[in-house]
Amino acid sequence: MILTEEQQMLRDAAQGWVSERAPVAALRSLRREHAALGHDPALYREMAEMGWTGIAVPEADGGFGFGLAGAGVVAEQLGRNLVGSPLLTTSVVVAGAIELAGNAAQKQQWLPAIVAGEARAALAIDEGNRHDPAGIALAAAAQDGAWVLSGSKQAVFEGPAADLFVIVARVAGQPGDETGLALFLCPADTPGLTVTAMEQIDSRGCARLDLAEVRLPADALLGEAGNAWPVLTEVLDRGRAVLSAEMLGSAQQAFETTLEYLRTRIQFDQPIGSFQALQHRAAYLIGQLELTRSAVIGALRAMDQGAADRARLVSLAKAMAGKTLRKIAQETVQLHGGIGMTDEHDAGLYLKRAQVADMTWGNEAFHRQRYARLAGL
Amino acid sequence: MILTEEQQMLRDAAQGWVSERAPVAALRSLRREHAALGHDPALYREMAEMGWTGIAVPEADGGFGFGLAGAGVVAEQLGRNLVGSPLLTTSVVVAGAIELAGNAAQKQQWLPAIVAGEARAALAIDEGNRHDPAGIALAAAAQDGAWVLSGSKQAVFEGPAADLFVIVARVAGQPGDETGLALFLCPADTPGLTVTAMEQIDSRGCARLDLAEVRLPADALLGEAGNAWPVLTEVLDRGRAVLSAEMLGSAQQAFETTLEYLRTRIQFDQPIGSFQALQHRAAYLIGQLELTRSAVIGALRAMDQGAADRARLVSLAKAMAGKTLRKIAQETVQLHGGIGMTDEHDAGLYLKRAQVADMTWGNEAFHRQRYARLAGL
Amino acid sequence: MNAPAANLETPDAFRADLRAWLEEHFPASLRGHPRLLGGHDALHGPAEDHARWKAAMADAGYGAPRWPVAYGGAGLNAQQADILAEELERIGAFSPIAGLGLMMLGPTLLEYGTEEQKLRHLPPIARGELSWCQGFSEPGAGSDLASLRLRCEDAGDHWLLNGQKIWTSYAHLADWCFCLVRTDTTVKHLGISFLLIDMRTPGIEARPIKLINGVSHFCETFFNDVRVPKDGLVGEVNHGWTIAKRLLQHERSGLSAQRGAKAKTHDLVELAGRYLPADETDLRGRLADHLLQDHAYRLTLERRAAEAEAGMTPSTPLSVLKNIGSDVAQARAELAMELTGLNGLGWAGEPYSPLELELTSHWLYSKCFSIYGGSYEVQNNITARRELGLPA
Amino acid sequence: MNAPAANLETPDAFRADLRAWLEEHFPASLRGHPRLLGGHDALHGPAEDHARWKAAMADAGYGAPRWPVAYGGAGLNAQQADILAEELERIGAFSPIAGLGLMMLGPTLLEYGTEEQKLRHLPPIARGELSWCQGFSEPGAGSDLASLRLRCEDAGDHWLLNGQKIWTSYAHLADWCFCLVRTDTTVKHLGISFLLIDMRTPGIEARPIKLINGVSHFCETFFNDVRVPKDGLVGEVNHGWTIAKRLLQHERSGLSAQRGAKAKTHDLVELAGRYLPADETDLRGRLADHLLQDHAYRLTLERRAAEAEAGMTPSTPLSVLKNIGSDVAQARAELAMELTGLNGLGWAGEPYSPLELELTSHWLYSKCFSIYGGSYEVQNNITARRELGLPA
Repeated sequence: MILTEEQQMLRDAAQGWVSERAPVAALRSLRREHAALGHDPALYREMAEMGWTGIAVPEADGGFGFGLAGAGVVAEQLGRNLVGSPLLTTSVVVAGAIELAGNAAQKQQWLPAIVAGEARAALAIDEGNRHDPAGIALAAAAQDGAWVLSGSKQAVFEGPAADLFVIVARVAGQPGDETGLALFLCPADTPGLTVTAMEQIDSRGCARLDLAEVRLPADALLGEAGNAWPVLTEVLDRGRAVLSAEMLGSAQQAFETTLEYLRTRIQFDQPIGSFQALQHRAAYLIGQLELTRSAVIGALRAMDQGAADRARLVSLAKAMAGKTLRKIAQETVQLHGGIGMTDEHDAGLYLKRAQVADMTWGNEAFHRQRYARLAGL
Repeated sequence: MILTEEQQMLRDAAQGWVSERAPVAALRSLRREHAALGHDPALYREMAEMGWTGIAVPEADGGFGFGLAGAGVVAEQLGRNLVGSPLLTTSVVVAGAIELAGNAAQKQQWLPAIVAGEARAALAIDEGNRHDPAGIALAAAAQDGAWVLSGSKQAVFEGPAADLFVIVARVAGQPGDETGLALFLCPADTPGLTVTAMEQIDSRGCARLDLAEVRLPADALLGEAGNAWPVLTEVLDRGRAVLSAEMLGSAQQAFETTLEYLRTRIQFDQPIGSFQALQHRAAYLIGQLELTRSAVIGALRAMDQGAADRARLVSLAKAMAGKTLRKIAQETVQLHGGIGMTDEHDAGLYLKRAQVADMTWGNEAFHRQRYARLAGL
Repeated sequence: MNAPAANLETPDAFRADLRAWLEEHFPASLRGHPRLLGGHDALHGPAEDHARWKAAMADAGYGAPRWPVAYGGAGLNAQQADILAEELERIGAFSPIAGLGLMMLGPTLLEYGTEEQKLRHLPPIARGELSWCQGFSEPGAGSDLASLRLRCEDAGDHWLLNGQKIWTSYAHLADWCFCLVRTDTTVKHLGISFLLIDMRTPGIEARPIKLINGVSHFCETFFNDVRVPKDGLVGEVNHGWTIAKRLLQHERSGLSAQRGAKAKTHDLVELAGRYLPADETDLRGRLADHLLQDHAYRLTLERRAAEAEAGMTPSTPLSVLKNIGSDVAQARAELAMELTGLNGLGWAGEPYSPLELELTSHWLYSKCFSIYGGSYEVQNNITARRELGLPA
Repeated sequence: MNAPAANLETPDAFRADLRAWLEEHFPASLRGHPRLLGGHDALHGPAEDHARWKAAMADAGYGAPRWPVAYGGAGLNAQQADILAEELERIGAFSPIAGLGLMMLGPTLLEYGTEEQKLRHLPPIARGELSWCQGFSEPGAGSDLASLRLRCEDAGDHWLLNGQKIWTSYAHLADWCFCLVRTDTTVKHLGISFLLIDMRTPGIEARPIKLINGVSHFCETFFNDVRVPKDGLVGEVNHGWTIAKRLLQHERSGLSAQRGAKAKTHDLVELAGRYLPADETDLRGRLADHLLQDHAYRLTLERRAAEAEAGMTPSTPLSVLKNIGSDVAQARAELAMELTGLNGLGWAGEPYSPLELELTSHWLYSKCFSIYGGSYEVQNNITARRELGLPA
């Protein structure tokens, strides 16, 4: 439950880079300059140079084998300053899917490019207004030794910048069935695939995908057709665990910013942090923050160890992170008063990111219910 | 939404009587002297003399026709000092059932005795650990022009003192069906009926009923066999609405007691009520109290008017009253500190009563769900 | 026909005449139009019908029905004013005259203004001809309103103003401003004066502030050597704080009523039918909890109105009501966001629907409900100390 | 065989010897016995086995494994103490020696006591022979502990005590009391001394207080002209507050661990299976929310233990942990009450089951978790000011 020396070094490096190269101001310029992409490609190159693009990829596959714990350490620091990039979707989620389900050729084709920062990738899964991994309607049909995919995907995170998509499609059964799913590797320039950027409140990349009889070769199939559920679950849980770490970092930073404001803002001739009602609210928040940190560390560890209860721990972490980040972001606005409502202050950026991050791959309610199911309640 | 002059006079009279004749200390002596009954018969006689036993009984039936609004005004004052008695079960619930479903002979037999304070009565409904008006298993079978009842009832409020029970029985269908129910008038001394007092945390009367082939004459049937649901619902809602008013009174009193303690208790050389964190908690409580008052008044009015949405308003009132009373009772203990944990202080009495009152005829969760159903959610 | 006069003998006669008058003047095209909440609401329906309706109401004095006729009102008594409100509601009509001038400044001027000030400023307010903004908040002052610093010097034949206001609603569109200024820097509350300022005076600049939802009617308002005539002062110099406190009571009361009115704008039950799977239970349970709170809040507004009507002191303090109102409204906005889910994450454009974008923008905006008009924390302080009598 | 000594060369050798020793001494009849939380727990199983086990552990010094041998401990290092805890847990054993003397006074005496005091008081504590109670709280003092008034006068060859303590756990059963007394009435914190008192001294009377659940181990303790030998003073006169603060840290730490240990006593999932209809969703949703909070709390205890083991400053302050711990425990008790429903309303007797009565009694008792050991409010003040650096 504590950082190894290696992880501490990773954290210090990430902390330094984030505060120097990616302050929150970078997110503001992103809104102007890279709005369609949702991230700054120059920053992504620097991340790749530092090896973060291969951080969770096993050494056997050309990565650095730091595991999710390592990815979490970096994500937390990125979260502090709301740094947007396809790092998570590429190097944790899609790389994870290829590592778990890919054959040698698929690994060879994509993993080195991902680790090198040359290929950016995204997972195309949800189709409606709620995260619903089994609710897939997008159909894939085998035809003349190839696959033909038709349908559409909503809210594909980091979709606008992706060179490669992993598309969750249905080869059998009905939406809602956990069986009958398959994963496909689909380069962004595949004919018939239209990627439309969606303008999101947090200024991150998000896209809608329309697939009009997209033909993919047989070797685009990742793993076994119809049996993607276990891999999909594992990969989503990896993404959720690392995303929870990122959310923890955002919450931590918003809380510290607020604390600093409480210490310095004068009202009624005293620092507002001396008002006991605000002190007790701050005490409550630090408690939730500490609980969330424990849950996040527990989830990353369980995933890295392949623990039997890892899915439950991931749902714990994601639910706690969603609850805590949203609560802290709301208090950040409230405790800053009027200035916190303005676009020029950072408070609103955390509030918006909190909402998007919570909704990504299952919100608090989704994971609370999943946790309860897994706990036998 | 405001008291009429008549109701104000009723309130003032009740307030005076309660503070003079039934202080909280009376509840303590009840625990010693009338533990099995759950109330003090002498006090009940005084209530009858003041006409409260006939307060909600229509004038046509020999009562005073003040409606539930009038009963609520009295109940609120009784609630302030946690005055226990079978007033509610007798004069609102059972009298209501007889008024709504009884024939002339049944009314003549029971209503004058109830109004005179000579007959005390209770509703025997629940059989399991949760309020479940449709979940009746206790069976009534027609046999040789009579009815034979077998089964048992739990948590019959004010049961130990009752001269008369209204027993909800099943004549057809399965537990869970709203159809197939019937109400029976069953005197406490009917052969085959065993009434066992249950010792409850709030020291009120509560009993278990065991019916071993209890034979009741044909005219014991109240209303139509198999179609009791509408009457039962109406009568329960009357009881719930007036109970909510009683709970409002308890919450109000506990809150005022706590406020007074906050004003006078010195810690760290100042009254603890000067601590802002406690002030803000008090501000929250007064808000919930005001909302509850509006809900209670709304429910009583809707019932008296026979408004179409009355069931929804009653569930609103009962849920709000349960939530508010429990919260305030908890804060009463907490804000009194160690002394609030002792048996000799009143705080614990409110806490215990809060739990029982909440559970009576559906707790907060029961009524929240019923409200949602009725609101089309 | 003429509008029924205040001196009609019976309420029934008044109601009957009023119905006939409304029949004649209220344009059917505006039936069901949402009630106006301020002086700058978006209007639906034909512009000429709005103009006609406003002129008729203004001529009748019904914009400010209880104000004296001399000040542009109709001089109605409380019962007649209630009848007017009832009859407007009955036919789906609304008052076309609203805004801070009517809601806040008017009652204040009636109490504290000179006869000359009343005659000059009240009639244009009652007719809805001039709009007013409120110059109270300053950067750095926040909840501690009385720490304001906008400097007002006595320059002989005029006042000379220098400084800045913030959160001035619609300052960029307003004709006039009622403003708190500092006339004595050596004391706090007793160094504040209440001033009426023509917004076209040279040296005033109002810049809208962009809020977290991307838009705003709030402004930063700058005052550079602004010269205000001496007769702009309301009450005595250095005694503006008393007037301001009175005015803020009108504000809180107005805000609560607005929050109540807005309660119906987004029906969560309807949204749940559209956005939530039938078998979802977690969010549904929390929706139910909110519905209870919301319903009890609306009953409390109703109870308060009944008490006011009966001439009783309202039992629910305004400071309590304001916080419950913003709680309920913010919870509603949060729940709507959770209902729309991934569809609620949009800032602009396709594939988000106009309703989804509006809900999201409203969610962001709703965060200010517990900040403006006296923050959540300040209201709680008022409740605890003034209403519950807890020691300071 | 003898218990393995602290000077064994390798951890593995220590563990091997320890296993053999435990094999020989731990009575199989006590396997799975709940861990003792204080010095007055109810014991299950044969009394003679308990006595045998306690004697063996006391002889080995394992009651206080890290204390020096001279004071009745085993002189183990941290690693060896961990091994002892692990091996006890592995075979379902427990330490038979517990209580406030061991948890709170011992560490404090090791730090502040004279050599004579250590030699006299520590060995009986380490052997579990004498039980101690804590005389800190007073009526009227509550959270403001330092306002205590129990008068302690210097009467030449002894101290003379007059006054009252309250909330003295097990005072009616305790052999000794560590007590805060007032030796200077002219100052607050600097007029307090720390005294060790034999509870059999004439003039002391302890009366159990009946709590809202009908029972209690808390006492009111009266002191009437009680004469305490001069050597009962720990540290310097008037400097007891510093010692008390240090001791309270041991208390908070102990309380959190206990709360964690108790977390398993009532399994809500199991209760839900027994008491809640399968189709109920409202309570189930709130149960789920609690399970998350509870799980995260237990992970936080685990993280804190790992940090302590690594010699790091714990990242979660004790004041934060204590409040979360009592929140979680109280929420669990409330939810259990809602699960049992009408069956949870019993005070005594049929038809309530022993489990139901125990849950109800525990629910009432649980309300004190946020009051004793430093109230919820005091912990929040500490968190805000000491841990978060917010201004006073």
